[in-house]
Parts: sequence; structure tokens; C-alpha cells
Amino acid sequence: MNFWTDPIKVLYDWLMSLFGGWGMAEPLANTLVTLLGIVVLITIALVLDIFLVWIERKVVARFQGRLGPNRVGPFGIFQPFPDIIKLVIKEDITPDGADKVVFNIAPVLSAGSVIILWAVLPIASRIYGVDLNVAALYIIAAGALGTLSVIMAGWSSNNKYALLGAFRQVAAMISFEIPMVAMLLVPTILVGSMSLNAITQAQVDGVWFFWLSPLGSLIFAISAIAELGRSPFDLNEGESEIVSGYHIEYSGMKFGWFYAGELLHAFTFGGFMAIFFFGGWHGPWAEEYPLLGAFYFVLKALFGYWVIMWVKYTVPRIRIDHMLAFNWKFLTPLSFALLIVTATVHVLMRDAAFWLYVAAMFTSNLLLGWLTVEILRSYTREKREAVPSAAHH
Amino acid sequence: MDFINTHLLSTILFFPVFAALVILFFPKEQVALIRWTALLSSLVPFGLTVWLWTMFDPQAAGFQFEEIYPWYEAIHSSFHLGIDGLSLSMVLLTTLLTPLALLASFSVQDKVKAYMMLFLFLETGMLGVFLAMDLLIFFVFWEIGLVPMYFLINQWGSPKGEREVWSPFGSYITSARNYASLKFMVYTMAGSLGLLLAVQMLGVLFQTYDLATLVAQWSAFDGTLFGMDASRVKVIAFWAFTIAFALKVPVWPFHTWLPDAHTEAPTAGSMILAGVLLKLGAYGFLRLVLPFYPVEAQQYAGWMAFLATMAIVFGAFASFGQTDFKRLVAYSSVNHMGFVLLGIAAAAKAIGTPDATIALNGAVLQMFNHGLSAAGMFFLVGVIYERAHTRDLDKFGGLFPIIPVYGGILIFTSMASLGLPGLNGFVSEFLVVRGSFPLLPVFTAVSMLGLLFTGAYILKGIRKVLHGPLNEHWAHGEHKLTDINLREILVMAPLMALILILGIYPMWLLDVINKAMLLLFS
Amino acid sequence: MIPLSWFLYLSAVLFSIGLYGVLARKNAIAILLGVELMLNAVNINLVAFWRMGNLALMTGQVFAIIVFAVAAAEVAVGLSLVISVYRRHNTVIADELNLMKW
Amino acid sequence: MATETIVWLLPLPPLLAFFLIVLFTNKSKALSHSIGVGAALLSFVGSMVVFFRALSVEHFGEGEHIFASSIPWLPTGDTFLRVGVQIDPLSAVVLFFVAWTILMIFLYSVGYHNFGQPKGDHDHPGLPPHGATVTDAHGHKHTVLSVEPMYSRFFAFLGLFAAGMYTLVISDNLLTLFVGWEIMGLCSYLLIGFWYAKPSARNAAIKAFMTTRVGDVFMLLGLAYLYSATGTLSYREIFYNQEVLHHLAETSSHVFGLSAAGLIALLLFIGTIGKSAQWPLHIWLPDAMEGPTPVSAMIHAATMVSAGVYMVIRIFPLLTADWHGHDLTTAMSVVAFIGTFTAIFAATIAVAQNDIKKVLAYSTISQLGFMISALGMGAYIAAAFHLVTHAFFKALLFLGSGSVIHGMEHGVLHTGNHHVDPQDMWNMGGLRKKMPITFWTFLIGGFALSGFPLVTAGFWSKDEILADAFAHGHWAILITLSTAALLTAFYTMRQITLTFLGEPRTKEAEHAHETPWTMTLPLAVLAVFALGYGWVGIPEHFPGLGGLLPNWFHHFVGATLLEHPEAVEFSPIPLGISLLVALGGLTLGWLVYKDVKAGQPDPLQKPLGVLYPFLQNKWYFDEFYAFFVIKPMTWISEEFSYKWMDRQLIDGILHTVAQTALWIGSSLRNYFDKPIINELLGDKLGAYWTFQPAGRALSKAQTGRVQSYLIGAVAVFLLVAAALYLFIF
Amino acid sequence: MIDASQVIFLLSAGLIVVSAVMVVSVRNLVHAALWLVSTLFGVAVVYAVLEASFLAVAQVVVYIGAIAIMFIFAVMLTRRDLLSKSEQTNANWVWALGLAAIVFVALAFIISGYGASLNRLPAAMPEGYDPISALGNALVSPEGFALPFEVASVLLLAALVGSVYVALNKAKE
Repeated sequence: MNFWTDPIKVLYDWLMSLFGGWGMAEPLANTLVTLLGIVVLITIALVLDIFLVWIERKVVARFQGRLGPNRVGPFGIFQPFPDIIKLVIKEDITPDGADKVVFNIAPVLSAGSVIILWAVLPIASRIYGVDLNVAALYIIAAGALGTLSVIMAGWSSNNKYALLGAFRQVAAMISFEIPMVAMLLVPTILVGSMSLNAITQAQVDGVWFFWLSPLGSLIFAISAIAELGRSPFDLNEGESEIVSGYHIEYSGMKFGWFYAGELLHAFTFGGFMAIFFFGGWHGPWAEEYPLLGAFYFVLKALFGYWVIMWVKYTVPRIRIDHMLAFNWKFLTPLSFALLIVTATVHVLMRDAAFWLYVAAMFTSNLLLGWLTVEILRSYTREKREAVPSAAHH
Repeated sequence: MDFINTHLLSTILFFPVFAALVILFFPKEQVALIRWTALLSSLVPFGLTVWLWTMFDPQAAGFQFEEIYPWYEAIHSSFHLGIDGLSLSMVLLTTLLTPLALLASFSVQDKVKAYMMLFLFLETGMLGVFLAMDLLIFFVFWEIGLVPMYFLINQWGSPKGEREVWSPFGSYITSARNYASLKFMVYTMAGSLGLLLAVQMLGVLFQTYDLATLVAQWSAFDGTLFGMDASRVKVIAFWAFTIAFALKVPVWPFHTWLPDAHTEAPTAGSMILAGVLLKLGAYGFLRLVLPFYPVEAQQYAGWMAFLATMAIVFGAFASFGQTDFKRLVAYSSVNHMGFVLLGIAAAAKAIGTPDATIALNGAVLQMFNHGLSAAGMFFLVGVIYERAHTRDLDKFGGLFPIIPVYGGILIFTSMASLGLPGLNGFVSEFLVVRGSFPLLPVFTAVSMLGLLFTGAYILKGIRKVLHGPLNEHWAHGEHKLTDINLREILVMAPLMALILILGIYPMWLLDVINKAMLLLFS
Repeated sequence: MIPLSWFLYLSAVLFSIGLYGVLARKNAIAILLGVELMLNAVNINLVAFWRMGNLALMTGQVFAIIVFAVAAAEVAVGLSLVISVYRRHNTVIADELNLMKW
Repeated sequence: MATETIVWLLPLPPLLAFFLIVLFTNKSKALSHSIGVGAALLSFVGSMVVFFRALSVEHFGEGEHIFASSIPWLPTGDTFLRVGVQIDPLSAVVLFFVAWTILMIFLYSVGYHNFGQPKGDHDHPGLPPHGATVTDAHGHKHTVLSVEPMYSRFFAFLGLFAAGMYTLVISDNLLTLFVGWEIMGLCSYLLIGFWYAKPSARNAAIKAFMTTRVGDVFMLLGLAYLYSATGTLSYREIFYNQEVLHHLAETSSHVFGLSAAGLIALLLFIGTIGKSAQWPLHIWLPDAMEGPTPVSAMIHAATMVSAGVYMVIRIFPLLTADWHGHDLTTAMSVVAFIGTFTAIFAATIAVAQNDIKKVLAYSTISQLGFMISALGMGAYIAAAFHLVTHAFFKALLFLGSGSVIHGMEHGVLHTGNHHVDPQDMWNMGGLRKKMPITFWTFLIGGFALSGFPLVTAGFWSKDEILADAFAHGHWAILITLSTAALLTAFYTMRQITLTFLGEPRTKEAEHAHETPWTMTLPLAVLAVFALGYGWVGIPEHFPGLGGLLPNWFHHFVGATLLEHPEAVEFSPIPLGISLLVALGGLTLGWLVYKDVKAGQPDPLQKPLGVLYPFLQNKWYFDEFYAFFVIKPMTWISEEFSYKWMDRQLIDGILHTVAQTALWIGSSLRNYFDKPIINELLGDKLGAYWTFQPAGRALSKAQTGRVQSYLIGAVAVFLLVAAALYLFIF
Repeated sequence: MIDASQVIFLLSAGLIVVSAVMVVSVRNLVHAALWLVSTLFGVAVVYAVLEASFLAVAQVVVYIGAIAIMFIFAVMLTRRDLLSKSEQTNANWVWALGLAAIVFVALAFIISGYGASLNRLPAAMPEGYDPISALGNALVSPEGFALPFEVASVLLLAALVGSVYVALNKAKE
């Protein structure tokens, strides 16, 4: 065992011996080291967050045919720091009619709800916060806190645009939570555990779940985007309609927390996509060298993040009723159907040869997808055909 | 695959219901989707049955692939499934005919979704009767089968028909399909009342509904019951069973629901009605009456044979007297099923003897064969009815040149129905006659009259439809008949193939039946 | 290590507070809030008994989950009723809704 | 290839031809007939191989010296019903003539159905071809024969027919015999009704099927009886097993005092009555002439009717199980009576028929009567011998008559007068010059039928039957059969004279034309057998010829039986009788009909008086059946069992029950529920006087505030809980 | 001596009780709902202390993520009363307080009546015992609680349909 094969354990032992050397009692030392670990993890997340700002700005610029930040540092990589300084020194306004306590809690809760997600992220084979046996559900629970923060922000601002934005966001989050939970159940069913470590390990031992449930990963991605409130589902902000949504009244670093939270949230969901469907930290030699695994993980998460951005800057915003109808009338039934199909095929085929099992899973997904497309097609055809005849009469 | 292995029977049994529930969620305008889903999903039980057939061990005594689940523990009823050679052949028949009937139903345009769902429910109902190894479950499925059929006749039956209801109080005209469906329902329900009562008595008496246990205990039962001698109670219960099943077979004089129901039912409904539902009654005789009441059955074998002979002879006569093509075929079912009962009666008379075994072999094979040929005949009547919108034999004539392929298929199937050697009907009729002749010579001899008239009515049908001078009405213009199409041929092809195969080499089926009969009744 | 009684007393307190809310609050929504408190009190008991009893018997947890479902259903129906009532009578004050009096 | 394998394969080619033609090649006429004829040829070659291999086996037919093979077919309890094939001497000779005649008929059909001729102008499937108009190089229009529209189908059916016959011949048990038997029944139905659009053909087909089916159901009963009595249906195990036969002969059947053997034999024989058209089930056969002529030949010569006789020959040991060589048993008497009566009865009818094919049809019935009669009196070899020779010459005669009709049709098309019936002999005359090959072969066939001495096969076989009757002292049979033979010679000569001799009586006959080689070649081949086949069975003591050739037939076929039958002692008396009746009849026929002119009535009409229409109308049997059988049966079907019993009696009872229940229900509702329960108890007593006042009083307690109710509820709950706690726990 | 879990319990119990009191007493209903969130969060912590991890998370998801949000929605949708700053208790509040107190006393009395068994301590989790899969099995196996589970799901469905129907704005019809 050395630093390269198990860095956390090495660091832990070193710190314990260090604190022990200072004459500290062991429980106290343990608590201290744990707290230190939490702080380090949060710090890493937030530092990453800073660079995400840069990445986001660079990528959006490329999408829009611009250069993006390019003055501060090489490729403008230090651009976020001036941004932060600007946010910090800006005037912090709290509106008169606002419910002050709630107004101030909301941004903290918002950023906090994202950061607590990092507690369960298996970044590499032996690098993770905690191996929670209900981690998949924990993600949803954290999302629920996020929802709460939105509505708190919206309501406490005492601004109708803010409230409208909050309503929209909450409606979207609650609705899209359902297909998302259903899709989280797909890996859960396949593995038989909700622990993210177990899920990753199962993919390391078997195949990436993308091959078992391509349709599932697609549904998960869509509902994740909605959950994040990003375009095309960014109705909560809807600049042209409700100015900026629930954080309209926020300024300075309070706004900064919302902003940071959103970016980190998107990145984190890229990570979840990687964990649930693309093998997590899995890659060549990742098991032996956890830091390599962490590298893979960040790469995959960034890829997921990039996809989310790609969608965001490509697809126009849709109407709120369309969005909800899309969820309730299409995505939710589909995800339930997929869940049933997955469970059935899994039970029926799990004793068969592995390749047969994978093939059955993959084809059943494709079949379901095809069936869905066919039903949609005939449905739209009917709608289309109904229109001219109605115009006739 | 392990799940399917251990739950094969229940998978076969409930898959149609599952498919029906899936169809429930389809939009009702998606007719093609619904049809294909129904058809394809009905092929699944068939495939599983074929697989079951390959794994089935005909030598083994008792039931195989058994599944038991607690169901109604308070009254000691459990959900107990199992098969032996007898039920296996009937399950095969059911799962084979259902896809064909569904394929035949592609021409149904009205309320397709409900139709297909009912049909799939019907399949489960029928399969349940054959698979049930628990008397109460048996009864439940027995009744379940009625409901879809009632609606199929009532809603999709021939819309125009009228029926005169005559009684000494006067007569009136009513809608034929309403009349037929009601008659079918009420008749069967009435028969089941006695059955239910007898079933309840057994359940209360022995604290179980398990077939195997009941057979052992009930036939050995002795003493008094309800203040009566056990033997008398047994006689009463015997008739309660017998009448319930006789109604379903149906046996003369309980047969008058059959021509009405068959004639008014939609084509596929008639196929299933004749192909499978009638077998339920005969199956009841074999599965319940003979094992439960060997003594009583022997005592009343003569009466059963009498009724069977009446069914054979008068079924044939009445069939010959028809001008409605479908009613002609319907009465032919009375005639053919009479042979089944004749075989059963003969077997009842001397259970366990070689003659009885041969008679039973014949009876079971006749059930299977009649399922094939009657379904085929009803379908063919349906084919021409769909085109001509009439079933009146006098309105056809000389159609052979216009519809040559149809004509060929009709003649082939008719010949199977007629009992031509080389086709399936002959083998079973021969076995029945062979088995019952030494036991019931007079009845067998008299029933030959019915066999003779089988030929008469079959030839009458062919003569009136295909042969003779061409009725020009059907040759030109809007009434021009078109020949049977590919879909309809696909319905007939498996039936015809089986008819031929069973006629030439019946061993593969008969061997299973024979072993089952030996194990059951000796 | 926490003894069972702590949980029971906590639950009793919570239950009583909830009961007070139900009985005393004017606003129909607030009444429902009280109900939620009571349900949670019950849940604490259920889970505590599970933890202190035979761990292999999941009855306590299962019933806690069923209580979740019941609570969700209750809130959904209750709130929709409240909104419906609000639309019709423009109030959610329980005392003002006395159509049922003779 | 092992002989047994060949035997198994014999029925297959025609059967496959049937399926091939029906399923695939029915569009192509040339392909279809190639397949059909090719299949017949294959079976023919196989049959010949089997036949000649059988000849080369020593002691063929005795014990195990046969070709036999079987497989289990039906499981029956612990045992199996085995079916299989067997060739013993009897089936070998039958196979021989069956193969030859079937091949000839197939070949003949090609020409008969006008292969190579153009399509008809108004031809319609289901009707005979009406001729086609063609324009020759000079622009003249001719009407010529047109090809049959259902040409392919004909060969398919013929193939199935042949398959049925081969199955019947090669089978080693009565069950497969019955299978072939019934398949032929179907084919006769299909082929007699080949031109199904003609009502006459359609009705004739049904008549044939139904009449034979009457026999068949009895036969089925006989099979069931035999099977249950012996536990097998195999020839070897029943007919060649003294023990079984003895047991059957000893057992009483409780019916008419017959032994079981006798009853079974009679039941089976009823099948033959139907199939071989014996009185009283003969009525279908003349009507069967509605089919195309090759079919008539097929049915009446090669296959179906022969099958009936073949079956009786097969069950001969059973029929004679309790016979000890002297007085005939009851069963045998019945058989003998039916055969003899049929022989004379049909011969009388044949005398008065005008249709060339009807005459042959009745002559067939009559000749079959000869065979049955022979069997009834125990003349086993004679019957078999006559069966074979008759097959050859009757096939020849039918094909010849078909050729004549074909020629006449040519004439009809030429003149365009479609009212002339090409089958009516009165429209013919003088055809010998127009159709020489047909004439000579027909003459040979006719003489063979009449029993023209020495040179024809028919003489030898018929003579043997008469000799048998004489030798065993069955005088009544002898006299009756002799009379029948006289009549046979007479009507045969009548037919030949009217058709071929003299001068043409109509224009159509003048323009008749010889038929193509495909039709004349079979005639020639069959003529050879009609002449030559008799020489294999010349009795040893026959003056002059006897001993020149060994009596091969007797020895060969005789080996089929367990106890080889003795040849009857030669006596000049029956020889004299047969010479007398044959030559006498022929001469008489020629004398009476040689000068008949067109338009003249039958010379017999006057001397016979009222008897003539009686004979011409076939003793009014059709009318008899129509009135006494068909009418009552139709009445029972339509009126009694359907309308009266089902519709009125059973349904009437049901409806009465239903209406009674309905009445009870509505009475209860109208007289009890509505007035008493609803109005009195419900409205008055309940609502108005009791509940309303009480409700009003109590309603004051309702404040309508939910929380006040709740407080009350909690309070009461606490009280109750306290009370429970204090007083109970 | 007080240990870490006891500290956590006491903290969360304090949170629960305080928040619950706030729920039933604050005038602003939104605040009441937010206090409810706080209460429920405390309950979740109690579950966590009891090592019922699934319930703890489910508590957050269901109560905070759905029920509390719904409350806030409902409060906002009935704004007229939200704005009124009048007294939020009805005329009978004294009675209610009394009854609640009696109930608490009665409960406490009954609880204390059980004596020693009250001091029962939680047993250690057996090695390798996974309460979540045990819970899962219990919920869906026929020997366990499949039927109640199904009934609960039917109840939810009925509630779904029912609440949609009730809340549907019929005025538009």
C-alpha cells in the first residue's frame, strides 16, 4: 500500500499519527480528521466550480462563434477570479418587502444542496466521501432541498416574477423527479443496491450500464437537464418573460451562490450520468491507481457537463405547458414502461449467458424505443391529419 | 429462464390476460397495432405449449409441472395447476386455435380493442379449466369463460338476424344475437348451479378442493350424509355434475343453445366455441365425472349412451334439415360431440378394460379432431359470409369456378368433418366405434345412422354452395365474390396440415392420450 | 446509546403539539400541518420500536412507509379540497365553512 | 431395393402427384399430365417388379413366403394396432391388372380431354368443353374439340384415386383397406361430379357417395366387431389362423342365429354391396356415367367396384368359417343370392338401355354379380379369375365407348347440331369404317364379355363359375347365371351392332373420326389382355387345350388360402351351356338389330310390351328409393328433428320456463314490492312519520364547524379511554 | 456520561419540539410551513440516529421534497388569508390546549407505566445485515407486506385521481 494505490488511507494514517503525536485522544483526532476531509472535499468542489465558470464561458463562446475570456491568464483561465472579486465587492441588496431571514437562507441552501451531493460521489476506486447504502435516493433528497431553496428564494423576494419563476422551477423539478427516480431504479435493479460504489463496481465487473439501458441513460439525461433547470427547460429564468426568475432580487455574492450552485450542479449531474451509465471512474488501470480513476471520472463528468451545455446552447426554450405535458404524458409513462421491461428482462435473463443477457437488455431497450417512436409517429400523424379537415369545415 | 421453467403453466395461463392488459393501454384507433399485438401475444402461449409438449413425460403418473399457491385458505382452496396427457392435448388445442381465431378476427372492424381483449380473456378462461387441479379453481375458470363469450356473441354477432321465440304463451320476434347470447349464458349458468352445489358439498365434506385428494376420498366415501345413504347422495351429485357438463358438450336434449349461439357468434367466436368451449364439457366428464363417480357412471352408462346416440342421430338429421350454412355446421358439432360422449359412456360402462381405453382414446382424439375441423368449417362459413352477407344455402350455388381455392379448402375440411379415412376424423371415430361396439352394441349400431347422415349433410353443404349451375348473382358486379385471401389461407393452413398429419400419423398425439388414459383409468 | 423512552416521550410531545395545531388553528392548511406533525410522531414510535425490537422483523419500517403514503395521499387530497373550497367560498378559515350546520 | 420397400412406396407417386398438381402445377396442363402419367408409370414399374419377384418365389403365398412389413400405428391401451403392407398371390394378381389398367387410363385421359386442342369459346370450369372455333389458313372457320378447362384437376383426382387403389391392394389389414376404400369413395364423388355445374353430375356424385356410404357404415361396424372379437384386423392373424376362425364360427352373434363369423362377414359384405353396386345398392353406378369416360373405366373396371369384390375374396375364409363344403351357410346363401339376383337383374335392365355407357354400366353390375355369386357358393378361384379378366375387358369396353363418344362429338361439332346426344346408340351405326381401331378392340372386348369361346378371356373365367355351380349342384344359381350370360351376350351384340355395324343413322355418325393415338394405344394394349389373359387359367382336363398350358392361375392364387382349393372336376355340361348361351346370345343380338334404321323404335319394344318401359326405367328403383327413403328422411330432418323437436318441443319447454319466471318476477314487483315495500313501509311509515321529525330535532346539535366536532371527538375519546383504563385494564 | 449519538438526538429533539411549536403558533403560514420543514428534517435525523437510513432519506424526499412544497404552494394559492395578520387560532383554542395537554399527560403516564422495558437499548446491527434489502423483501414478498404495499399504492393512485378531480377548476366548464 502506497500513496498511489490508496491515497486517502495513506493521508488518513499520516494525519492520525500526526495528531496522535500531538497527544490528542483518538476519537477527537478521528473527528478532526473527518472534518478536515470534509473541508478539503468542499474546497476541491468549489475550486473546481471556479474553473467551471471559465469552462462554461469558453464553451458557450465557441458555440456562439466567439472566443470567450482570453485576457486574464493563458486562454483567459484566470478570468473567474476577477468575476468573483466583482461579485464580492458588489452592493448586497435586500428588498424592503422581503422576508429577510428566508431571503438570506435561500442561497446558502441552494449551494449547500449541491455540495452535499459530493458526499456520496465515488470519485475513484478508493476515494469517496461516504458509501451510503441509499445513495441513489440521497441524490433525490438533496434535490428536494434545492427545490426548497428555490421556493424560499422566490417567495421571500416579494416579487411576482421571482415567485412565478419559483413556481415554474418547482413544478418542473417535482415533475421531472419522477422519471429520474425511475431511471435511478434501473441501475438499482441491475445491481441490487443503491450504493453508488456498488453500482460503479458492478460496471467495472460487467459492462457499462449504457449497454444495458441506452434508453434509460437518455431519459436520465433529459430529466437531469430539466432538474437542473437548464435550456431547453430553463423556464425558471425565462429572461424574456419573467426577467430572471427566482433570483431576480439577489445581487452580489448571494447571487453568486446561486450561480455557482447551478454550475456545480450541472457538473455533478454529469458525474452521476457517468456513475450510473458510463462506468463511473472505470478505465484502464483505474482500479489499481485511484488517482487515474479520479482523472477518468472528471473527464467523464466533464463530458456529461459538455453534453448538458451543448443541449443548452443549441435548443430553444419550450413552453411551460409543453414541458409538463412532455413529462407527464410521455417521459413518465415511458420511463415506467422501461422500468417494467428492464425488470422483467432482468429477471428472465439473468441466469442466461452474459452476452445473451446484454443483447436481450439492449434489444429490449431498442424495441421499446422503436415502439415509442412508432406510437408517437402515428399520434402526430393523426393530429396532423385532423388539422386540415378541421380547417375545411 | 428459471422463472419460466418453474412457472410455465401459470405463464401460459396468464399471458393472454397480461397481453389484454397491455392492449388496454393502446389507443383504440390503433387497430392494426391492437390486432398484431393480440395475435403475436397469443402465439406466446402456443410456443410455450409446444415447448411444454417437448418436455412432457407421458410415462410419468400423476400431474406434471405442478404449481401450488395459497389462494383461499379459509376454505382450503389453493391455486393448483398441473397437466397430464389429457389436459396437455386440450391446452395444445386451445393455444393453437386462439391465434388462428385472432388471425381470423382481423376482419372485425367494430370495437376492435374490446374484441381482442375479450378474446384473450377467453383464452385464459379456457386454459384455466384445463390446467386447474383444484375443484374450486376449475369452477371459477369454468364460469370465467362464459363472460367474454357472452359479449362476443352479443356485441359482435351477426347484426341482422331475428329469431322467433315460441312458447305456449305466444310467440314474438327478437334479435337473434341477443337471444342466442342470453340462451348460452343462462343455459350454462343453470347447469353450473348443480355443479357448484356439488363442488361445495365435496369441499365442505373433505376440507379440501384438491382434485387428486378428492378423487381418492370421495370414491371411497361411505356412510350417511344429510340423513341419506352415501350412495344416494353420490347419485344426486353425479347427475349434478353430469348435467352441467352435458349442457356444455352439449348432449341431446340440452343442445338447443348450440345452434343459436354458433350461428349468431362472430366467425372467430364460433371457431373457439366449437373448437374449445365444447371440449370443456367433455373434459369435465373425463376429469371429474369418471374419476369421481365410477360406480354411478357405470350404473347410468346406458342412459349416457342413449343421450349420446340421440345427439349423434338427431344432430345429423337436424343438420341435414338446415338451409342456413352456419347452422348446418353448428348441428354437425352436436353430431360429432355425440361420439365423444358415446366413447365416454362406453368407457364408463367397463372402466379399466382395454375396450374402455380404446373408447376413451377415441373420445379424446375426437375432441381434438373436432376442434380442428369444426373450427375450420366455421371459419370457412365465415369467409363466405363476409363476402356474400348471407348464409342461406339456397342463395349460393355453383360457386366453385369463382372461388376455386376456397372450394378446394372447403371440400378438404368438409371431408375431415365427414370422417374420411386418411384425415383425422376417421381415426377417432373408428376408435370410438371400436371401443364402444363390444360394450354398447345397440347404441353403436344405431349411431351409425348418424354417421351415414354426416355424409348427407356435408355433401348437402358442398352441393349447395360449390356445385350445380352457377348463380350469376355472385359472378359479376358488386356482388362478385373474391377468392379466399392469403390471411384466410394462413388461418386454414395449420388446421389443414394438422388434419392431414393426424389422419396419416396420429401416433404422436394418440400416444400421449393413450398413456394418460391408462394412467387415469386403470 | 439512546433508550427507548426518549423516543417515546419525544413522540408524545410532538403528537400533542400536532393535536393542538389541529384543534386550535383557524386556517385549514394549518390544520393539515398539525396532522402532519401527528403522523410524524407516530412514525418516530414505529421506527423506534423496530430498532429496539427484532431487527429482522421489518414491520415497523414497513408501516412507517405506509404512513408516508397515507400522509402523501392525505395532503394531496386535503390540499386540493382546500383549494377547491377556497375557489368556491374564497376562504380557508375552517370556522367560516359552516354550511353543514343545520 | 427390398421388395417390401417397393411395396410401401407403390401408392406414393400418385399421391405425391395429387399434391404436386393441386398445390403447384395446376396452371400448367402439360406439366400436370406429365406428373400424373409419370407417377402412374412409376407405380406401374414398381408393381411389375413386385409381381415378377413374387412369381420367382417358390411356394409363394404359403406361410411366410410372402412380402410383408408393418409398423405400429394406433396405440390402444397396452397394445398397438399395427398396419402394414403385404403381397400374397391374390394381391399380386390384383396388383397386376390394377397397374396395367390404371396406366392405360392415365394415358387415355390425355387424349380424351383433348390435350393440345385450343381453349373453348364458352368453356366454363364445371362443364364439359363445348368446342372451339379456329380459323384455318384459308380463312374458313371450323369448330373443333376444345381442351377440358379443368384438365390439371382431373389428373390430380385421378392420381388420388390411383393412390387409394394401390393402398387398398397392398394393405395387410382391413383398416388400411378401408382407408383406400374410402379415399376411392371420395375420388369417385369428385370425379363423377367432375362437371359439377351439371345438376345431373352433381346429383349423381352425391348419390354415389351416399349409397356407398350406406355400405361403408355397416362395414365400419363389421370392422369394429371383428376388431373387438379378435383384437386385430390383420389378414394374416385372422384369415390364416384356424384357431381364430374356429372361435368366431363357434361364437353366436345373437342376431338372426348367425355365428359371429357370419355376422361380421355379412356386415363387411354390405360394404361390398355398396361399393360393388350390388342390388339393392346398385342405383348409383349407372348414374355415375355422368363422369368423364376415363373415370367410368377407372371406377367400373380397374378400381372401385373391383375393390368390393376383392374385399369379399379377402374375407372369404371368414365368410366360409363355419362351412364344411356342402350346404351353404346362412351368410353364404345371402351372398350367393345377392350376387345371383344382381347378375340377372342388371342384365335385364342392360337390354333396354340406349346410352352406350349405361349398357356397360349395367353389364358391370351384372358381371360383379357373377363374381359375388361365385364367392357365395365357395368358388374362390373362379371369382378371382373373373375379377381379373373382367377388369381387363371392361376397361377396354369403357375406353372403347369413350373413344366412340369422342368420335361422335367430333361429328356433332362438325354439324353444329348440339341436340344430338353423342352417347345414344340410336344415333350411331356404321362406325366400323370411321373408327377401325376402336371397332376391332371394342369387338374383342364385347366378345370377351359375352364369353366367346376359347379365344377370349371372359369365356374361361365365366365358364369356371358355371362349372363350379354345376359341380356343387347349385341348380338355381346355375340356371339363373346361364340366363344372365345369355342376356349378356345378347345386349353386347345389340350394342356392337347398333354402334358399329350397319349404316350411319345420323349425319354426326357419318362425320365421326378416329381418335388420337393416346386413346387407341391403351385400347390395343388392353385388347391383348382381354384375349390372352384367359389362357393362364385353362382347366387341366379341358378337352384339347387342357394340359397344354398348366392351370397357372389356380395354383398361384390357390396358394393364398390355407387349404388349397381343389379344381372342380371337368364336365361337358356346363361347357355346353356356356357355349350355347354365348353363341346363342350373340347370334340373337345380331339378328334382331342388324337391320335397324334411323328413327325406328327398338325392335324389342313390341314383344316385351309393358315389360320394356319397366326395364328401361330400371325396375323403378330410383323412384322407389325417392319415395320410401329420401322423402321420409328429409321430413325427419327438416320437420321432425329440427322444426318440431328442437324448435317447438325443447325450445318451447325452455321458453315456457323462462316466461313463467318472468311472470313471477313481474308479479312480485307489481303486487308486492311497489305497493307494500316502497309506498307503505318506505314512504309512509319510514320517511314521513318517523325519520323526518327525529332528524329535525337532532339537527340543532350541528354547528357545522369541523374543529368543534373534533374537540368533541377527542374529548369523548379521552373519556372512553380513561374509562377503559380505569375499569377494565 | 452522554455520548455522541445522544448529543445528536438531544439536538434534533430540541429542533423538533421548537419547530413544532413554531408550526402551530406562528401567524405567517409560509413560515409555519418552513418550520414544518425544519421539524421534519429533525425527524429525519432521528431516523438516521435509529439507523433507518432509507426512512431518513425517504423522509426528506417525501416530506420536504413533496409534502412541504405542496403546503407552500397551497398557502400561496390561498393568498387572501396569507395576507391577513389577524389571530390564527380559533375561539376554542384554550379547550384545544387543554385537551392537548391532557393527551400529553396521559401518554406520558402510560409510557412511564412500562417501567424498566423503557430503558431498553438498541441492539447492535448484526454483521452483514442489510436493513434495506430486508425492507425491500418485506415490502414485495407475499409472506411479507405485498398486500398492504399494493393497497397503499392503490390509495396513492386514488388520491392522485381524486385530488386532480377535486382541484380541477370547474368554473371553466
